[in-house]
Amino acid sequence: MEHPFAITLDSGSSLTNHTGSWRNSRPEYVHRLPPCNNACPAGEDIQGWLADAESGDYEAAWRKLTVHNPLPAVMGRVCYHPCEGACNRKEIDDAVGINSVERFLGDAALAKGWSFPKPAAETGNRVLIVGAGPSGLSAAYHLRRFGHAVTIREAGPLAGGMMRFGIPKYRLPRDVLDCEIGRIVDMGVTIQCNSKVEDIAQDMKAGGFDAAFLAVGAHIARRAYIPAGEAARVLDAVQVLRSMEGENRPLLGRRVVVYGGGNTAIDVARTAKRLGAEEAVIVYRRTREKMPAHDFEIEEALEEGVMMKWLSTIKNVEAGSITVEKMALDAKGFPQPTGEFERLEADSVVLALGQDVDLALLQGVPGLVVEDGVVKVGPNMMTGAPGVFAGGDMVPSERTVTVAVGHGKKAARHIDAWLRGGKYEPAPKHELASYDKLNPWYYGDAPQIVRPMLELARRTSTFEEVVHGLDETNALYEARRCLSCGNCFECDNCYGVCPDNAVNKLGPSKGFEFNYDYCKGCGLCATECPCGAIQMLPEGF
Amino acid sequence: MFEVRIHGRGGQGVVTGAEILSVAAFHDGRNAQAFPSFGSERMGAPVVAFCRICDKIIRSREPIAEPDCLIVQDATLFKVLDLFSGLRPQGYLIVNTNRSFADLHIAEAGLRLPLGHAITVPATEIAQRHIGRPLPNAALLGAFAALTRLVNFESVSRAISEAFSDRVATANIAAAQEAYTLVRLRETAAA
Amino acid sequence: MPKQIEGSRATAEAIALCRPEVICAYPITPQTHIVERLGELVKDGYLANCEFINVESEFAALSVAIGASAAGARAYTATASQGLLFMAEAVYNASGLGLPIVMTLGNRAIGAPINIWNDHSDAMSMRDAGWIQLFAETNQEAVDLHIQSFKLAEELSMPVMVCVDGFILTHAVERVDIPDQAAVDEFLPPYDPIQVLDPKDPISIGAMVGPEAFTEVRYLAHHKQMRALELIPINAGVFKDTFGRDSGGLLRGYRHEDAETLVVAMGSVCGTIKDTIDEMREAGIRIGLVVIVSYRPFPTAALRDMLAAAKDVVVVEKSFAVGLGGQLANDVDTALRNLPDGPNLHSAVAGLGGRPIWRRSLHRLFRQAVAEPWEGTHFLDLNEPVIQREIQRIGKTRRSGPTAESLLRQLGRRGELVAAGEETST
Amino acid sequence: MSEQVPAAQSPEVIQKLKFYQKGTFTVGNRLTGDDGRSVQASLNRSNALTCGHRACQGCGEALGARYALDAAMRATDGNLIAVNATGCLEVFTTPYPETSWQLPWLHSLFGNAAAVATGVAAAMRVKKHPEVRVVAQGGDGGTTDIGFQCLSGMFERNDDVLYICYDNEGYMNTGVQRSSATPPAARTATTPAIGPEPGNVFGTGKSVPRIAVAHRIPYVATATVADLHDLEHKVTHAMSIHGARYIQIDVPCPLGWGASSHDTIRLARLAVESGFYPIFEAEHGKVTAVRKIRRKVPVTEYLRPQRRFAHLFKGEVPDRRIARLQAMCDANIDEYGLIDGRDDGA
Repeated sequence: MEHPFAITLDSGSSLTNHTGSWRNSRPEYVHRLPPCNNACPAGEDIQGWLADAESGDYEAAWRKLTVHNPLPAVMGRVCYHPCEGACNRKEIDDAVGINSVERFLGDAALAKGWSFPKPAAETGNRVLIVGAGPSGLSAAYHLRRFGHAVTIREAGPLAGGMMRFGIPKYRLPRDVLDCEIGRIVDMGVTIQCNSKVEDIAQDMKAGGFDAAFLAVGAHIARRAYIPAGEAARVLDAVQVLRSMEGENRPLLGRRVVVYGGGNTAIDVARTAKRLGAEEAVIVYRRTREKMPAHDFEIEEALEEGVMMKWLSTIKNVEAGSITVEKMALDAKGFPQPTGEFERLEADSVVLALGQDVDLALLQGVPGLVVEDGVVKVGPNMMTGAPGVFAGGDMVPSERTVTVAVGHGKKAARHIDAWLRGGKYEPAPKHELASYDKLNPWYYGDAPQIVRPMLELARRTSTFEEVVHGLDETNALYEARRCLSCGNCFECDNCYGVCPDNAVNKLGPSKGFEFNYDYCKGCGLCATECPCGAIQMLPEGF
Repeated sequence: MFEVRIHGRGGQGVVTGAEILSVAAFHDGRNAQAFPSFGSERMGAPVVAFCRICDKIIRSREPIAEPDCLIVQDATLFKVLDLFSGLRPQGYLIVNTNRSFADLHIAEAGLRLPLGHAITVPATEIAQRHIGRPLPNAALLGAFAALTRLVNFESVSRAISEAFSDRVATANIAAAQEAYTLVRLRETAAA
Repeated sequence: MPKQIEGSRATAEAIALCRPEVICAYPITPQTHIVERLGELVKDGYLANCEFINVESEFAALSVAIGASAAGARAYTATASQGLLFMAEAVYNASGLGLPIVMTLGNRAIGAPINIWNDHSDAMSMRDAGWIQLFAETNQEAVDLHIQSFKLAEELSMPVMVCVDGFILTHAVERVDIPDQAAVDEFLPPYDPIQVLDPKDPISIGAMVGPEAFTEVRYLAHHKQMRALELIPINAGVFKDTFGRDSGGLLRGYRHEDAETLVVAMGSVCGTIKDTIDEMREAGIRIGLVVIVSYRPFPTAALRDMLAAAKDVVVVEKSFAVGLGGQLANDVDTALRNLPDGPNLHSAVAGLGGRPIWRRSLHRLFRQAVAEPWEGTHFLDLNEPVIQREIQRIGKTRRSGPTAESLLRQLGRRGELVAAGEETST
Repeated sequence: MSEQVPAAQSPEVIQKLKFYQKGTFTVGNRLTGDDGRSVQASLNRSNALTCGHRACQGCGEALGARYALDAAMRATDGNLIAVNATGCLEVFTTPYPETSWQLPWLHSLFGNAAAVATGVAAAMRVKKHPEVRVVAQGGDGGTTDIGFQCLSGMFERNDDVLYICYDNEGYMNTGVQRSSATPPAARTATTPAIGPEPGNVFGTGKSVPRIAVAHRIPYVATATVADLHDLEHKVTHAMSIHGARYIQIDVPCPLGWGASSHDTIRLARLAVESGFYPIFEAEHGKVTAVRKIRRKVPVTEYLRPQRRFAHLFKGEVPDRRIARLQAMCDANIDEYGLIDGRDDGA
């Protein structure tokens, strides 16, 4: 159409006006480190596998999960899930139930019989692993994936270590444990039980191993001197929990006192309840706040009727009773004796004061250093002795299954690199996607699904699993509560809120790109990005 | 050129009267121009309307200052205005009243005109009888036709029938007819 | 077909024959009868496919027409006086956007003091708004100019204002020949816009134009009006061929060929002037008239040719620019500019606010112009004694109060004000 | 958990689904099904207002205009004509020789957009194009002040026009002067923050949406750039109705309000969450729906980031007028019932 001059203009002709020149700061898409991933001792890509779970692809989710951790069904039950503690979602309502989704995936894998792939090629290297606990199994799994031949030697009668002998059945059913160990064995890992390593150097040479990973659990209970009459019945937690696995169960009596404040003390007290004790009393010298045991476990124990006696130490044990002294916290928060005493009826006293590792097998290994009961290792988990690595309870760190699994993975990577004559360099970490980087407005409110609990009555009288799993729908629901902290999930906000249409949408799973020809750098996209995946940077000159 | 000035009050159909008169002249094949004294007069206020009738094309747009005929629809106006202003010596005067010029104190004004050029018509009474409302204009036009012979009565009645709807038209024509006959009878009586 | 009909009704029926598609109506005396009749014609279905919109102001009336026209509809509205001022902003906008709207202006004075009677102040207030302005001499011409205006407006894509004297023409009942539909349809093709709002071919109309292009836009508007100077006579010719009547055009003369004195005027007063001229001719005075039909564009060249030979030119107009004088006189002056020993120009202002223009007054005026010419602007039938008294009064007292009311007090009722005009003429 | 992946119609469908995209928060909102999905998330949105316009960084009006017109374009299948009042929107979109509009667009004057739109709608009727619909748009000045008479006339005649007012609470185009939509205490160029009563006066206020409701026109709504889904729903609904319709959209102006360009949407959100800008719908003279406050905030949270209110926070003691503004918000909350419980976004 012939237009009158100037007063009439052709549609969309302003495209020739590149307003990008107005910009003094530019938006850029970034990836930030989700706090859950950051907090996971096993180094799982939690956000990654949640994203797969969200779209209902559970196998993909499980495979992404098991890249870092071969024991999801176990972890989904016994992990103290620091990921949830770090989860940004708890600032909005409750943390995402990561642990329960992990368990859901683990159980799904067991039900569907998903298995790990065998290595593509064998490297010919042979690695000896001492101890079939979580760190040993984890190391074996990862080394196997690298294609190394792995032999685990386990002193005990069955594989699993503390997972079997330290954690009660009601928290970890044994069939679950057996299946997940079996899946590792199926990769071609050899486990020799009842075969204690007495001299690591000797056995390596004898077996022709190129490297070794020491993963012995802390099975030796610490004792503390308590004056006791001979009729008095004093046991230790390790004994009690291990004997739960055998034929003849420990005789604890009607009134059981547990001495200590860790998770083990809780396990024992709850076990005692299940064995029929009328009273299970935990005696601890500090306050509840100071207790090392996890809060939710203390809660569950209290719900089950376990009693707590804070600020008390056991002074004396006689037949049928004990004497405790009241303590008081001093200015620095340390407990000090008060001189007040009290008698408690007790048929038995179980000491849960911590455990040590049996380091006998390390005798005379050149270069290997032991300090207050644990082995010194470098950042690559290698001891002073070349080719000899160590992890789990043997090295200084928190003693949990998750930490152990993490050590196993980490050690395996370094062992692999060492065997190839190289050095393993972990990828640099992204900036942390902390809560202040998010725009939480965009997240709909959705409380965490509380995992259905066994009603208390049954829980305390049997060893059935206490905490049950999620079904498919609520696992999906739970997974979808993930905020995708620090990583674009294609919500289209940036595409929508740009006043200059300067965001190009590239299509499904391709994300977006900025059109710097028109972007004026107002920063709306960054402010309105729910997950903090856009960053404003000053324009260079 | 014959110029008519019609005086009355708002609501008495003064303007319509001038318009009908012009239409009647149009039907007689003459040129005519009717226009009101342009104002925003409301009901009751004095109103003037004009009508020119001519065989040539009418071009002038000035008001009519020297009418050949004066039609007064409301005799009470004599008290307020100099209605006779500019009335030509040979002109005509038609006053709507049932009283005499003397009663209206305008006798000598009437006498200044040629004999028989000044007449009174009880147009309101006639209108009341036929139309049922005091709308004297049709009757006065009938009288005008009879007095001046400038327009045929047929043209007047046709113009009235075009101005009003059937029933109202018939009534107005009847009123015009009565006034027309009345004036004619008086003439024959006088003659 | 000839009818004895009121000017407004005749105009309305002519507009209906032009098949407008959108009519915007807002009442203001004296144009009301036109839109009332059009409303009737739309409602009774005689004027089909037409949107008759009762708007809430003149500003809206022309604005609705602007929207309709930009969207491709043939749009019409009418106004007068204050109404034109209230729509002033839109008046400029319609021409700036080049929208072929036709508007009737029932010419009326502008207050204060408020005055509903006829003069040309309203048309003059918009003479520079970029519209074509045509003045009708009779109701027949009012009818004919409307029909020509739609054609002209749409050919140029420019709005046209048809100026019809309020009351004098709009309320006068006289003989008018209303053309038949077939002839009008033959003369006036359907509206074919040069640009239109169409989702299939989106454009932006009404952009903001800066110093870099504004002068050119204005120049092109002027160029359009210059084209109108050619088109208007051509259309008048085609009109005559179709309807057998001389009507419109830029300007026309009456007994002007041998005239020593030429009167220049616009609108209905030309009829009275023609009668006056005939009377003076009989007295042997060589006088004639030039009737301006197209005030915008102003036919400068054509007018110069007609006036060049005269000794005296008397401009009679119904408005004036306070502090300067008659606008028409100034425009005529422009036409005479640089004319070697051109005629003497005499400017007279008459008929303001409905003041009757008497033949006798015109006789006096024309004779005086030749015999004893005046300086500046002459006000026809000005009531000198009243003016003198009022000027004195204002001089005496600080708080002199409103002049208009004071004048009315002096003259008693307004009826006598009209009479005052009559006195001076008799 | 009823939501399934909608049948593959548009490419967006196969994008990852996130639980919290349900409800009306992010632009994507992909779990609501293809048709219910936001126009702005669509790859083939019309961009009726396209790139290259000269609006300020973070302009709320540019955003609101694209939101509204794109929604109207989808609702009318592209058969849309826009009429624009003079103002920022007109100036920054169509400076010769470029226009940013990609639909037929007409600018006439400051105060006549409603009437011009009436004319366009009338033309569409006589031209027998019932499918072509008309939107008139203007700022608060062109709507609530100078264009008010034409607007009211258009309402009263119930002309088939959707009038959209982009309310940025002042004459921003001319340099931030006060309009009848400027809130009390706000500083503008004509209500400077000086003297005993700094900023705008506490007048009686003028709610054009409620005046529109008083006309009993078929549809009236307020909306905000902070709630895209609500806005698009309202525009779409409005286009499904014939007759006079009015939507007033809160569009923060970084320049006029003295706020950061990246806070435009945040401020609009706070205006809603504080009760400062009630979001409601009315049909035929009756209020039919209100948008509940999701997480109520004190008015100070809304005022503080805006320099036009800075003078309220200068003194040691909190300015008494803050309490009056809070009272205004509370009155809105009561009047419209803006609070009951929290929205779970599902």
